[in-house]
Amino acid sequence: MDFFTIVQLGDASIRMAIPLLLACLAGLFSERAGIFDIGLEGKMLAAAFLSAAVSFASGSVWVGLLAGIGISIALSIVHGLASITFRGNQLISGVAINFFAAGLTVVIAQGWFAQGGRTPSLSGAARFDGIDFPGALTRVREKMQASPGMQFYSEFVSGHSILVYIGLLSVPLTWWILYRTRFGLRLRAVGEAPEAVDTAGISVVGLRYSAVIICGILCGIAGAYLSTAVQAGFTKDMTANRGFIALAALIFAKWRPWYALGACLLFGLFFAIDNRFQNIQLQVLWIMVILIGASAAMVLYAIKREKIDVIVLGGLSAVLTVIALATWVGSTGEEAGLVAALFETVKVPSQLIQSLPYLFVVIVLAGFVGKAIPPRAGGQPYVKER
Amino acid sequence: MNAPAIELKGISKAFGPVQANKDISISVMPGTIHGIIGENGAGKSTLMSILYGFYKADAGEIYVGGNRTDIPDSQAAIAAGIGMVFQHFKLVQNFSVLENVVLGAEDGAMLKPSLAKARKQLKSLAEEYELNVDPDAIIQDIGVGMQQRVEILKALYREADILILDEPTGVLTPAEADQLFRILRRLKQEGKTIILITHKLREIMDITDTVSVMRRGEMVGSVKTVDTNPADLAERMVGRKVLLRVDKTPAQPKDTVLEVRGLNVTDAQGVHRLKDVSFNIRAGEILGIAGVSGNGQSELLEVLGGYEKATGEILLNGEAIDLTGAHSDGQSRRNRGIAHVPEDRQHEGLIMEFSAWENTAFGYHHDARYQKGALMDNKAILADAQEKMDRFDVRPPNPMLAAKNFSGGNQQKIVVAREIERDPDLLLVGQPTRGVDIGAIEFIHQQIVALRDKGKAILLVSVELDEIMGLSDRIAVMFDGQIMGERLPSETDETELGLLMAGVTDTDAPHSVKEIEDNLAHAGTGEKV
Amino acid sequence: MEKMPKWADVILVPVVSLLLAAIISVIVFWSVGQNPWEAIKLMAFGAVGTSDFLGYTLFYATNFIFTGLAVAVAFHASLFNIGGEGQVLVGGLGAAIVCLFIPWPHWTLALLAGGAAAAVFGALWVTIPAYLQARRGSHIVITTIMFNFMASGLLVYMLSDALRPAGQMQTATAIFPEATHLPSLNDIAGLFGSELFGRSPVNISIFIALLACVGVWLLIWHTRLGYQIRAFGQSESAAKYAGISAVNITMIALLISGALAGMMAVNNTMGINTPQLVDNAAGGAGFIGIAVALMGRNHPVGIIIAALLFGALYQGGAELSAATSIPVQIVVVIQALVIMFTGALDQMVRSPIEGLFMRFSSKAVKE
Amino acid sequence: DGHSAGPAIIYDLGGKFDKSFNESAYNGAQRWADENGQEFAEFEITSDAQREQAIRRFAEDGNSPIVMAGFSWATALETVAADHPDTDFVVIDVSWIDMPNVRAVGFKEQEGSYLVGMMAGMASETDTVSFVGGMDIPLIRRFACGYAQGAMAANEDMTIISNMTGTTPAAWNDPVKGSELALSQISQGSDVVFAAAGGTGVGVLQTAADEGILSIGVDANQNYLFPGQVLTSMLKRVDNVVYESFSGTTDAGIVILGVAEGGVGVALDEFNAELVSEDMLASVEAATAAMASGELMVHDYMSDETCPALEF
Ligand SMILES: Nc1ncnc2c1ncn2[C@@H]1O[C@H](COP(=O)(O)OP(=O)(O)OP(=O)(O)O)[C@@H](O)[C@H]1O
Ligand SMILES: Nc1ncnc2c1ncn2[C@@H]1O[C@H](COP(=O)(O)OP(=O)(O)OP(=O)(O)O)[C@@H](O)[C@H]1O
Ligand SMILES: [Mg+2]
Ligand SMILES: [Mg+2]
Repeated sequence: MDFFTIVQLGDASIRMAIPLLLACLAGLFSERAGIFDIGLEGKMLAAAFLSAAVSFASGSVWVGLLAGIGISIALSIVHGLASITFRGNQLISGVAINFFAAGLTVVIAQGWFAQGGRTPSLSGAARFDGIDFPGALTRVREKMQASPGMQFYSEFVSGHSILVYIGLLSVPLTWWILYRTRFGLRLRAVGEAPEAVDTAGISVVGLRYSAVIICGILCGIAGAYLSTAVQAGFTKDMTANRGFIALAALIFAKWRPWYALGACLLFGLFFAIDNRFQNIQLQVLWIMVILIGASAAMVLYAIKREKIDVIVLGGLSAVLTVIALATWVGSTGEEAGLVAALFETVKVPSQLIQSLPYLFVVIVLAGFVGKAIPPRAGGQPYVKER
Repeated sequence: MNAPAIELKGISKAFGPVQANKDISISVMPGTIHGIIGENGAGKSTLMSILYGFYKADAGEIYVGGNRTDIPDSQAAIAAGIGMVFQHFKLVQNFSVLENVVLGAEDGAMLKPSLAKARKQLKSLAEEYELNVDPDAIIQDIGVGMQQRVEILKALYREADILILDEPTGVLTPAEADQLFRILRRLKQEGKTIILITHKLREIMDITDTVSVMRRGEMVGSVKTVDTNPADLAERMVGRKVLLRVDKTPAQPKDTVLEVRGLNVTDAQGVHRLKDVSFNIRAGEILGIAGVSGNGQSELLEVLGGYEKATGEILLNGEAIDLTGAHSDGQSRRNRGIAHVPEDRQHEGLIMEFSAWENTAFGYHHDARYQKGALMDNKAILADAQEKMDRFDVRPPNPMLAAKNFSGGNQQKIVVAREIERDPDLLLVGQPTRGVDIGAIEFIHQQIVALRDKGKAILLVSVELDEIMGLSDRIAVMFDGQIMGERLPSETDETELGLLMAGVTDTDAPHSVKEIEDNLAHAGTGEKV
Repeated sequence: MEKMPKWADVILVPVVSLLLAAIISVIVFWSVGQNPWEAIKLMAFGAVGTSDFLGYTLFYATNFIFTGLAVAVAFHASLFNIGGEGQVLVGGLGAAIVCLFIPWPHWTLALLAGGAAAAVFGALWVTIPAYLQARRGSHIVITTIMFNFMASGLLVYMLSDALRPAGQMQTATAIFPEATHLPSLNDIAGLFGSELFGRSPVNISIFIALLACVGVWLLIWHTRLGYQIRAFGQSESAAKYAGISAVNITMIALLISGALAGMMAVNNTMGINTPQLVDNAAGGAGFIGIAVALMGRNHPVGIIIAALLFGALYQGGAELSAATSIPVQIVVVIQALVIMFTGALDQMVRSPIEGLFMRFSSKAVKE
Repeated sequence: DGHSAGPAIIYDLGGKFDKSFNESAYNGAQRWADENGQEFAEFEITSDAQREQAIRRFAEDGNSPIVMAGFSWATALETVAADHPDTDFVVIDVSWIDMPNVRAVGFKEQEGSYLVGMMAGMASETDTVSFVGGMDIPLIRRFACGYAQGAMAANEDMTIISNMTGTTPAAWNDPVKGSELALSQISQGSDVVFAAAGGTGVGVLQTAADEGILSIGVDANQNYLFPGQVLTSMLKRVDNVVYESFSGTTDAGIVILGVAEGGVGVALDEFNAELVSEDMLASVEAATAAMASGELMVHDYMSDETCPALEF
């Protein structure tokens, strides 16, 4: 892999990470205040649609961005109503918001533009263009010939849309708000012990609504970024599960802003790899090492524990071992004997590569990559009087 | 004569169908300590929470320093110079002491200046009132006594002139309570007004100037402390003459039923909860475990009840009990003849959403008599429930009602009926009368004694020293996961038990208050003393 | 004292919630320039207007009964299985393998074996999320969502590789052998000379769905396992006290849930007119199951009613979108509203109704 | 109800306005309607379960012919067509149903793809061209394989990068990913990218335009989307098939349309006139002739699931 490829991979990782990052920080504000939000996906989607639609109609992407943020805040307030005011189930409210956005964006888009649930393509001022820093090269083909420093500057540093820089800046900003301001102290407190906040004379409801609204703003930017910066227009379901991955990143980041940046960049890298290296060829030997290694690790973990661990992990490792052996045997042919087959290469199914981010989310959630303790009052409505 | 510091007029408050406060009036003069007593559920906490703006009253007026004051929220109460230390502390567990003190009383949008100011202020308050705490300690790492100090500091930092303390001694040892009372007297000298909620008559007599009695949501009356005595207060509280002792004959212990040897428990956070606990109980005797809550009693019950893993050895009727393997669960324990009235009936003993009849089978749902082929015999359970409820005088005697719809005392009766009626070899009882009225307390105590007299072994855990002294045939005191010593009720007194509860064994004497404090500050958190 | 009578809880509250959802749906129709009354008429006709339409409504309802039961069983254990979609797909894989590779002499045997395979595969697919929830505390909602994506990857891999007959374009299995075809209700009605369900694919598996309802009812309210599931769902700490193993109940409740979702595959693979497994076989039924369970108050009877309603909505919505320019996603919007009002905003509906009952009952007491 | 007994068209899951396959079918129907001043019935399905229901409904309403866009219709059609012997059915992208009332129309996508591949090969300055497919199915591999053969024909040393967007139907509708794939291909040197990916292709074409490389559209003529930046489009005259079927000028039977039959081809119009050199035109013409005469056989991936010019 040459240097430029690495720079590009980094560049693509950032691009893919930004919507995750914004959504992740959105979730951070909400969950730090004790409101779980699996409706990030829906809010992003609604914002993606409305910002594209309004950008198109008004000709100004900034107006579109505001509209996107507006609808996202509106959905946040619905979530707030359900989970703060009416003390409903936060998961169910989130699920409902996701469906609502998925359905309504298409219905409205069809009613508005009659283009099968998408908006027309955006161009010119109706879209966020990349900001080119002074002296930076703009085209991939020019950059390829430039010096490594120039490549780094032009590709990695320059050329992103303004929202990318906003997204990156929101990390230190979030950190600062959370740990250096009165609001941050109260926000963190209300997610841990709302009764302490309440008896200290601060409104729990007010704090939680502000958190939820900040969450809406960030989701709104994330959605607008997808439809007006990455893409030039809205297509149905264009958020493609980023909201859920952002939630996993949030857990991985242990609800901390800088960690969130790291987690989102990692997931961004997964996407970048998936996009770039679709035909991944692996030597059978490596497949065997990976699969049987994972099996062995699971078995080792399980045997010291309980029956259920042995059954589930044992079963899973058996499946992996069978796949490994089947791959091996399958690679033997007329020319290749059993030993030679180990050095044959086989293509990893693209479905598997595409499933990697999801698989990684599961591994993260399983806590094998560090145990995370969520805000103590998270997910629970604050009930003073029954 | 100057205006009362606090005057409440005609306060009423209902929680759904429960009328917690009915037309309550009360007046407290500045610079005095005013006590409020009443049974559990009498509405004391509710009344004070209204004064502190935590709940909104349905009707009534509040006067602070003679001026009519609206207190719609805690912010208004704080502004009116009222501070409150709740029964259950309102602290952010993973914040530092400093952050907890500053929360809600910041000076500006930025945190740094507020924290710096609070640090200075805290130091001077600590000196003034002997309220030493480490401002950078994290709440979850310090003991309850310390946490209580933080709560008091919070109120003082907000310049409260009127300080409400809701059952502050429930979690303290006698010695620790003395220390608290010294602080309160000090505050009184400084001209502060203090309202103290408690149901311990001794404390009222010790420290208060005036006292109000509440019963079933109503104010029975206020008197000067010097004009009353404990028996009089108890009668006002309950509404009839009460027997303050348990009637029982001396125990006739027989063979050893339970033998506990070198029990050790380390929890998920790696804290050593039980340290080499050993004791035994014989048939026909009640062993009482005294101790400030959080010193390992709960873990002991959980281990014996089968839902906490431990190392060591437990023998029931001479046979070992599985402590870690497949048979270390509540189900297996029940099969072995151990019944368990858990400490927390609402979170452990009952499923609040289940009806009373379903709760009758709870834990015993595998019993053969509740089965009909592959299915459960719901009719049999219902009949059984009805019969038990009648016998234990559960009110209302309707088995179809959900558990949540019974009052605390009746809920407890449902649990006790279920467990005692199994005729177990060993009965574990945790806080049997917490939140239960005196009538029901008598009944439950009688049932426990009756079971003992049938020749069963009973392990009683309670934070109420009176209950321990009254019921037990032998008393063991727990401190910091250890058994500090065993005493016979006839040969000990509350002072001695109190010292043991504070971790001071008799050989350590003479002891200093400081030593006790240090011990308690670390009690229950598993740190090395 | 109960705050309100039982009937108000199981009937009045859901009906009011539905009404609210309907009002917002009407606003949505309006906002996209559609006369709501016309739309509702079109949908109603599309749902039950002809014998074919009715049959399709029942066909979809069968799907939703399975997924609704799946969600409900998990809900009773206080677990939110949002992975029905994936479990249906993998269940389909099970049914397809059994039907394609074993020569069945008669459809009854195929039904038994296919149903069992679908259930087992569905359960297997939830095993890892269940295990992670039970042993590692990983949140079941997110893990099952992730497993939905992976299921779709696995299915596409199988359908574009191992299970796709050579030369076939569609990412689908071959059509199952004749002997595995399940008789449609119309075939059965035909025995009595009726054409009741037209050519719709509603088939014998609707009875399996109803049997499953009875089974779930018995399980939840009349067995020890159900008792333990409910106890665990209501109070984890109490369950621990009683010796009910959190790990076991979490695993078992989710495996049953997964098996029920998987069994839906019988209807939408073996039951359809051209029995085969296609790549988007679940068609959102896994998610609709959430709405169905919430609306049906996690009770089989409620689930049957809710499933019929959603079957009608789904079928009527398709007809509506055929007749107008409204995309069929309108059904997703209505589904979201139902979930919102019957699920998350339950208290908003419930409190005023409870208040009314309280006012009435206290008046009655005074008088 | 509202359906007149005229012709009817049913679109596949991608939806009517996918700017591609379905949209092309729609355009044909609309052209017929505009020219004849008549109406037609149409339907977009949203799940596979609706297929049979949709066909049957139109058949029962008396619509004829009923045109279905997409190979996924095959199984459902076989059942319904047998029940409605008097209705004419046309199914596009299916080449194996032999029934007296069904016209099954297949295309030799490999031939059209070969032509655009050749043009790409000639236009490329980096000797690297690329392909973005939608969902990874044999049909799309047929496109890719034809394209690769064409590019190799233009230049033996051509590097061909091929990516598929995904393995689920969502892959038809993921322009974000399409854009990322295009960027990655550009950085691997590609300067002409062919998108056969439905809605995803919009993202590919957009990115190619942003980055100043050439792109190639698919199915419908997409040259107009980015004038001067879309080299050409691989036309698959689905519109013609629909138009002719609606006009009633066709018979039942299996038809495979290649370059010779005008079923597939390249789009040349004012939007790409400046991009297409004389050389290219000449080569395209020569190849077209060679295909028509049978002299040039472009390998069809679907015949044996292998491709001589490209590894999948
Ligand atoms: N938040 C609440 N919601 C509903 N009911 C409540 C609430 N708080 C208290 N109650 C009810 O109000 C009544 C009075 O409770 P309160 O806590 O004031 O009693 P208390 O005198 O402080 O008792 P204790 O000695 O147990 O602290 C009880 O019946 C209780 O169940
Ligand atoms: N959470 C609740 N939900 C519904 N009803 C309740 C609730 N809590 C209390 N009640 C009702 O209020 C009544 C009073 O309850 P409470 O717990 O205050 O009783 P109590 O006066 O403390 O009696 P006891 O001395 O037996 O504990 C009960 O009989 C019960 O019907
Ligand atoms: Mg109280
Ligand atoms: Mg009570």
